[in-house]
Amino acid sequence: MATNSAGVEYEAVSEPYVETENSVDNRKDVSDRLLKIHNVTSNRFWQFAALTGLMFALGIIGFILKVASGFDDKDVWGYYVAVFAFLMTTTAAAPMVAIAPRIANAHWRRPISRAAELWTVAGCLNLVLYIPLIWLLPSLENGRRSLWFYGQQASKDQFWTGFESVPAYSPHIWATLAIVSLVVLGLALVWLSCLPDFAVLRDQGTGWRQKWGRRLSLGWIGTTRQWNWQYHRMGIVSAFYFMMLIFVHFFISVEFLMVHVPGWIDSLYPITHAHNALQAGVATMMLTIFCLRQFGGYKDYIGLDQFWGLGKLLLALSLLWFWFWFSSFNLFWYAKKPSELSLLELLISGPYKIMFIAEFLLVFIIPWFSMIWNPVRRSVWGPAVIAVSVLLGTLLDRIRLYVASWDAASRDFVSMLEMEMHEVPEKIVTPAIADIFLIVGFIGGSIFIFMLASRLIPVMNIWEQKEFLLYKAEAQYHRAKVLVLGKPR
Amino acid sequence: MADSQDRKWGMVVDIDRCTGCNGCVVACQSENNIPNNLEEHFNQRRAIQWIRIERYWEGEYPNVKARFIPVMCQQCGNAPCEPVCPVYATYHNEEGLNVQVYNRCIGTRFCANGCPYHVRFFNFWEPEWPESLKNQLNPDVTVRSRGIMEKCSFCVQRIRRSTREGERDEVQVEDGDRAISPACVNACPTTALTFGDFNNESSQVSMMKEEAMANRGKKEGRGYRLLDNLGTEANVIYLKKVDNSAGAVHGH
Amino acid sequence: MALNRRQFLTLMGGSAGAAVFFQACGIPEKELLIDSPIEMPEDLVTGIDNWYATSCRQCDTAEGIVVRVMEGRAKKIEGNVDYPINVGKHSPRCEAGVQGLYHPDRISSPLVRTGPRGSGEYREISWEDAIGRLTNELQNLEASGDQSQAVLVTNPIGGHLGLVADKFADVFGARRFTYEPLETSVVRKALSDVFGQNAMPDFDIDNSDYLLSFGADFLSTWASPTRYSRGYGEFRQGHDHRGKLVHIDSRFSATAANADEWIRVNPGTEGLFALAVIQSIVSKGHISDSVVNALTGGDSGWLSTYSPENVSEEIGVTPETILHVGEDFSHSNHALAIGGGSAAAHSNGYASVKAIFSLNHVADNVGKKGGVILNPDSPIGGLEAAPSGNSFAEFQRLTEDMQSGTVKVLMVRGADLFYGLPDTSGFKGRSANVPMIVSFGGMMDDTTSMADLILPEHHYLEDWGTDIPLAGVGYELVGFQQPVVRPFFEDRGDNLGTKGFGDVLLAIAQVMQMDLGLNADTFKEVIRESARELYALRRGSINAPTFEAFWNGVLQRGGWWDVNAKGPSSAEPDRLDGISSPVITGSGEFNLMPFASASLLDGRNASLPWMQAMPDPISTATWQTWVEMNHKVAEERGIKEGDVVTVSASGRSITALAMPNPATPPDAVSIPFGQGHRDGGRYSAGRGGNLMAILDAVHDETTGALAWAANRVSVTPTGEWVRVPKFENTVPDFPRDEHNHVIELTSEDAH
Amino acid sequence: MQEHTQLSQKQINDELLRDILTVPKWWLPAVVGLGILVATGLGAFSYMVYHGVGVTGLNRPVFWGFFIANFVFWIGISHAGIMISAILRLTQAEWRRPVTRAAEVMTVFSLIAALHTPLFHVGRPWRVLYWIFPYDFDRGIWPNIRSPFVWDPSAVGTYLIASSLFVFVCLLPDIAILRDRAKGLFVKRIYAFLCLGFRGTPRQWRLQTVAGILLSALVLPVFVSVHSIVSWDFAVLIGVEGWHSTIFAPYFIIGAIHSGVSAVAMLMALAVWLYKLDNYIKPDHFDAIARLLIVVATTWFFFFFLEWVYALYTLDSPEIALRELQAFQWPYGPLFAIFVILSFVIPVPIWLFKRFRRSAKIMFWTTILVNIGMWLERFLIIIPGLVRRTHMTFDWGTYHPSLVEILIVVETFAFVALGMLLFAKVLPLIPLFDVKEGMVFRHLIKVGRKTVPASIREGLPHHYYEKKH
Repeated sequence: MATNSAGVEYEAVSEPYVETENSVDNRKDVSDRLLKIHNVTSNRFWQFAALTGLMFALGIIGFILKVASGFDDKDVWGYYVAVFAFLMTTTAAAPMVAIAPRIANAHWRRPISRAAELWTVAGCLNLVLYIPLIWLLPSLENGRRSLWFYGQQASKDQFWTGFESVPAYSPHIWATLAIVSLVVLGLALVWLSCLPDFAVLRDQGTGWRQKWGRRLSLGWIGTTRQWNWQYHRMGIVSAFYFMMLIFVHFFISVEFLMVHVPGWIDSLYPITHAHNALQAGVATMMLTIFCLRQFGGYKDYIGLDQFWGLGKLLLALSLLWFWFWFSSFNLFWYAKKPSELSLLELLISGPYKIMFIAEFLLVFIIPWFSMIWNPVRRSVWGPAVIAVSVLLGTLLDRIRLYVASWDAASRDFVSMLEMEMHEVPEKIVTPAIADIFLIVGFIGGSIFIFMLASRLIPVMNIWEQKEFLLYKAEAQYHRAKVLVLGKPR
Repeated sequence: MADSQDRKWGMVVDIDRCTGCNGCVVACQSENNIPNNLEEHFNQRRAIQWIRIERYWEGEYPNVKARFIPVMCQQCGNAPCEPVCPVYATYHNEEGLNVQVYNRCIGTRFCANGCPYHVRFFNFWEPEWPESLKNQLNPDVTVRSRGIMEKCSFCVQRIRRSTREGERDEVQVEDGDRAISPACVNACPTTALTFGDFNNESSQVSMMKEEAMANRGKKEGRGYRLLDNLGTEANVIYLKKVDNSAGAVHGH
Repeated sequence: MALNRRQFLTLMGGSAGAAVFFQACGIPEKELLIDSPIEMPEDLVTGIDNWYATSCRQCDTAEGIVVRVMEGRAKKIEGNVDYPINVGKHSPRCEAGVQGLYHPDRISSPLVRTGPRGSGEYREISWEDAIGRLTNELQNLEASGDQSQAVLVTNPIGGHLGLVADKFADVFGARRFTYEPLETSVVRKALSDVFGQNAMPDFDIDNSDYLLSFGADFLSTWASPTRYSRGYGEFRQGHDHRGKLVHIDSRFSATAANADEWIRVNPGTEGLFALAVIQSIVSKGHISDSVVNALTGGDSGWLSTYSPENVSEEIGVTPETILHVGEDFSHSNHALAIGGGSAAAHSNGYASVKAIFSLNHVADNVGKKGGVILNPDSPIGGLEAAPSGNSFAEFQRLTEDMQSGTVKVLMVRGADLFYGLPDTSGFKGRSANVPMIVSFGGMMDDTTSMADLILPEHHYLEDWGTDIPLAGVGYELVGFQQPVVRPFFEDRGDNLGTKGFGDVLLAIAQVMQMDLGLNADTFKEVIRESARELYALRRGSINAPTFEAFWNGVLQRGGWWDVNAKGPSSAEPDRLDGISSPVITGSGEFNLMPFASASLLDGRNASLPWMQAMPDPISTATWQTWVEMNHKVAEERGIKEGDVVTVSASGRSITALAMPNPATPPDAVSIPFGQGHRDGGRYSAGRGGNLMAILDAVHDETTGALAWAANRVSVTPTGEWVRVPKFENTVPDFPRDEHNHVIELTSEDAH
Repeated sequence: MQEHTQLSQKQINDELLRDILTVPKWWLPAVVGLGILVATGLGAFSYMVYHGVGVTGLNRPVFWGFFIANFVFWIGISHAGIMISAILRLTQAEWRRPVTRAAEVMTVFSLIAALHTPLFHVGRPWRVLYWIFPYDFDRGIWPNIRSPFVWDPSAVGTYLIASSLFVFVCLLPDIAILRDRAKGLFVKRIYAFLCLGFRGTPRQWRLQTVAGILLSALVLPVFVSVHSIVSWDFAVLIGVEGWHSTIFAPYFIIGAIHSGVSAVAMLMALAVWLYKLDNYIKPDHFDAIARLLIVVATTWFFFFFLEWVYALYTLDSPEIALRELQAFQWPYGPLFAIFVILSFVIPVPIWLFKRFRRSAKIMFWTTILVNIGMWLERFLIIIPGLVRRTHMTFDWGTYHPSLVEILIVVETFAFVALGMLLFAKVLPLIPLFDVKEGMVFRHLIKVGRKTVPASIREGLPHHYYEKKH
């Protein structure tokens, strides 16, 4: 026990911060050790990869079946869009776990940032999934409500009638642009952050890894100038990725959800959608680092600190989830506008009630009431289990919303022009075999791609680890040794 | 009130009969002790008229029309003004009326903002009458002090009195009785206003509502509720105006 | 305890700063007690109320009303369900009766002038004294043998009050005038010529299916609006066939607003329009020759000069309009034509109105369902409906007499001459030569405040009376008016307070030993006596064993009527003459379209706050005199709503508030009568402008009535602005409802 | 980092207690001036209570005006305290230390200011008792808990109590120091009483720290609920176009943080200027708070944008009419332009430059602009909606504030300023113990050729102390 002059007590740190079997401070050792782990590929890995590959194959079959079924009746496509949205909220959001703490200079991110960025590779799948949707997206010509204000039904004396010059297919154009650029930015992000590590592969790697390392490292030799550029570029690309992510969710939530349900005017929803994504992204990362720690051999590098950090994030996010949900639900329920009541029935109290309750439990109750305990946050299994529940909940959420609204859109009693649903579909849309294929397949597919990518790209960010060694020191404080962390400005 | 539980008061307003003569307005003022609206009250936009005639223009000279619609408290079944009152000054009574408890009201004016029909009025000033004019004040109706909300009550004092006297004399107050009808209804020279009990199928309003709402949208079904899309479940049914001017441009 | 609680609440009430203040200024205790909301005030038993039937005097149609009386105070007025004219309905004006009764500025005792005329300095005197003074004057005249120098001017009063007044006048030999600001004499004469009746017939709007109205704002102010409105309601939705209302007018009146079609014609050409319609129908031959002959006096040749093609120019409509009106009119089963108002207020008024009403002969609806129902004569001999007022020409002559000093005593009752007579008459100035002006006004008005002697009369809710309706219901009807409350000023004793006009006349007659031949010395007795005549008829609404029972029955039901005693079922058409084009004076750029304010009428209700505060149907304006003008024109002239403008007609001018709207014809402005009282109680004195005053003296050729719609005026902004007091809220444009969200319309073919 | 100056504890005490133990000459005039303004405001209020709400510019249908706008504004400002001291404390942002106290005190005073106006604006202020307290005056009926106006007082009340406690707990060590240094027995006594016998024993420190952390964690939900509820005062109503928008709760909160944090930055600048605290509030702090502001402002702007997008998305003619009114028509159009420019367009680009971020003067002015803008924002949310550009065009209204309203609004500002001044006179506006702690934690690490500021890491996970295998 030590007490500083201000009187605050301090426990001394008995061990260095990075907990490895035999603690090292040497940067070379770090890269060596990490490369070693990176280079070996266990059989278990290949078995699992094969499994996911198989799932992926199923997914492709489902995909073909869907496309074959044609684009006319929307309700068939509900599950398809749900899968698309789900991947958008998990794989596309995971990189935020690397970006956000990096901006905030949080050191605990270092061991997991690469894994987070790596998920962007799976973004290619989202792009593939998106292509058929271009044909499904209703055009503005039938006067549907839209972000692009192609307001045929709006009265002429309104100040924004100028917007009527918006082409009828602008949603399609914007959607494509947004999603393509998101994927591109993601790939750029992961490549950029890999440059120094590729250089390490080039210098210390062997075989094909070395070859690719040479190709991809773009002559990185680690001059000061290169490092400065590195920081700048990463900052810019991350910022853009973040903004694009928000935009894409804003976009999806409107063009793929609201336009299909008359009277669904919920200005908070894009935020909720994006927020769900962050939550699911964190959960994804929890699961990822859990696997990396348990099966990936990174036990020494992925400490409880990471789970703790993510746990705290998830705690806050799940509370936010409730708040967002309540903010809109409360208003709909309180005001009792028919249009909004029918909306509530469609999404919450109606046929999809069970799904909603399950989701409520999985996404809010379970995470919140377990994460509130520090012991759970600071464990390895706790966060992993909760991550599964959150991911499950998110999947349910996506299915509930998208299937329900696409079902509603396909009904004849609903016209795009109306502000109110007079009837609500009375029963749930049961998934076809192709839908199940899709769900299983594309989730598996993303994992598959992630795993393959992780063979070339180190899932542990070598240079950030090394950099960290610079920023931590141990200080003597009175009788205690304490850890001092530097925060570069 | 033995039988009051199963009564639901409502009104049917036939806009096609209304000539905008303001008879209802004055009748209401005299029945409900509404303070004299002096010139300054109008200028401050604080004049109080529990029932008002709204006049809407259509077209330009020479093909011009003025449309009149009497608007009073719609006695919503699902009233936006009720849940927001912090002190229960406005509540839904067992006869489907939206009643205002003056002595509870503290004047937050929350309800007035909630009302999409703007039929709630606030006493910005202490109401004043010359001594002699006070002789006219209706003893059945409270004189509202300043700082509180007031609004059309479907002349609840008449409903109460006639019910009470009905019980006393053991007679049922029958439908369309002038003793129970609000002042505006009795006054209206063109019988544009009809008042009655929606829960009693045989009452005139029920039948008019039935007939009017039965085939909504069609030409013969003239019934509609004001701003119905808000889901206020108003207890005032309006019957559409019929426009048969040559070359009428409006209408559905 | 109370004080503690009060302090407690105020201090705890979050406004400690103000608490001290309350202590000082004393918020009433009740403010601070929180009462039980379980007991709604409406649940409290407040005593027993009685409803007494009587008849209303707020406007010329004495509607039957019932007055709610609690503890000796009149609380509420509603229509009398039994009364045939307005079966249970009533006009907004009726309601305000109670305000007249309890008006703070009523005169509570006879007054004699102490200061110069118009100074408003008066001294209370006893009734004996007052009546003494008047009788002195009259006796002097009597002594000098020039009784004709006494003049009795009243508003149009029928029934027994009229009877008493007339008898008094002619027994004494005084000159008797009847004054009404907006004269009905034109219409009355035309009607009597067209239908051979002095009283107005009843118009069965209820059952008509095509109503053609000319200038008459019959839904708001003209003749018997409540009765017509009642009919209108049925006319619209009472039957399976919805009637069509076409309104021909030079102004967008409340009636025009409710019409299916408003056909705007140039001022004074309504009659031409009617004549053209007749011509078109005649030329098409949809009409029996007998009627044609009767109307045209043998040869219908001259009529062709009024063919639509020839006159449409002057009327300002297309010939097609006239033709299609003619078509509809002649093809509907129950076509009806009524007219008056501004149509009658022109130099060609008489001819116009005659042509208009003759349309009913063309439609052959006289005495038929949905047509013109003629009235029988009064059941009681000598008891007549109120006569139409003397024409403006006659009053001009009267002023000349005043000038020449041959008017010594001017007795005025219910006629506001100083307010109503246009300045051209020179009445105001010449009144100086009248040594004694006596007013019977119960409240100060422009005339009463000029009187030397004021004998305040009862409010009509305190007084007796009867009424033979001006616009009858097609069968015999006598309305009875009874005091529903004791005189408000009775606590001032017998010698002060107010007395009924009839009683005062009778008293004077007694003092002067005049025999009015009414064998009764109170007005109530007079009425009772003639009620005996009714009783003697042994028929009608009340059959009673004894006269007392009959009398009570009559008072209970507010009148006596006999639905079987109908009027004649037909009338001979009268010959029509050509219609000269109207004389329009003044050099202004706008035709002045005056109209009777819906609430104040010609100004008689101006003292009542409810009437002042009642929004005008079209402009929703209150408390002021406004000028309706077309908003495009106003824009051109840079006039916006609320601009104070000077309206000047041939030299004289008033100021009023501009009130642009989309409906006023570009070449016209319309201004309501009724404001601009010099004196008339706190609510009307010095408010707005008196339109009557600036009218130029144009007469109707035939009757000499004032053609009040025949002026041209100029409108010039003064540069000031005041907000127009109106209930309609402040909007950039006029309230419109383009998408029919508020008032939904179903469009439907006319037939 | 260049501003890194280690100050001795004595120096800290001396500098930070200087203005408490001595009177600066500008102090009295300032207090008197503000006092006059407050008195005027209260006078206006009494006048209003005596004559009725008629003396305001309110009318039908504009039943709420300046008062409510002002209420929302002050509630917004009050969010600064918790934002700064609770959230930054939990996230262990070092730069918060000198700022926390000022922020929390401002929270308390602005909450009181906020509570003024709803009380003032009701029709019968002497009856608000049974609105605010769920006690039924033997009337058999309790307040209507369905009404946001009942949620409001409870939430705001809780918030007020919690943040006052928070301030007090954080004050204890400093009061103790004052007790030790105060001259005059009486003053000593008072401080002695106030510091609850704090002597700086380890146990007292531990309790004080734990209490602080607990309070900041517990107050967070309140922090969120307060402004959500305030926003629901509007959003639950379907009667007013443009209010019934689901985004209102988050939108109001982020807006509140925007204006609140700006207000704190303004306070910091003022403190530097008035109390010469350059040693404690460094360009670094402005830099940090400005970066926080950039994030907050941008998020807020995004929410604002969303609200608009969805308003137009409805294609509902009243909604469109309302937006037209807000953005393009007199008088709201110009105000709207000013609001957007002042609260976002001007400040955020300025803050993007490090040079400006680090200048107290520029931060002072930009943050003032922000708060003018945010006041207008509240005004522009409330009034244009209330003038009811609905289908019932007959009732479209207007609103002009009366002098009384303006005076009372001014009073609230004067009140907060006065409160801060008086507080600063008797208690330190900068937490001594916190600053000292910061000094203790502060370290430097050499990375290559440059030194990086570092700090001792608090609250390490316990497993670091377990022995491994």
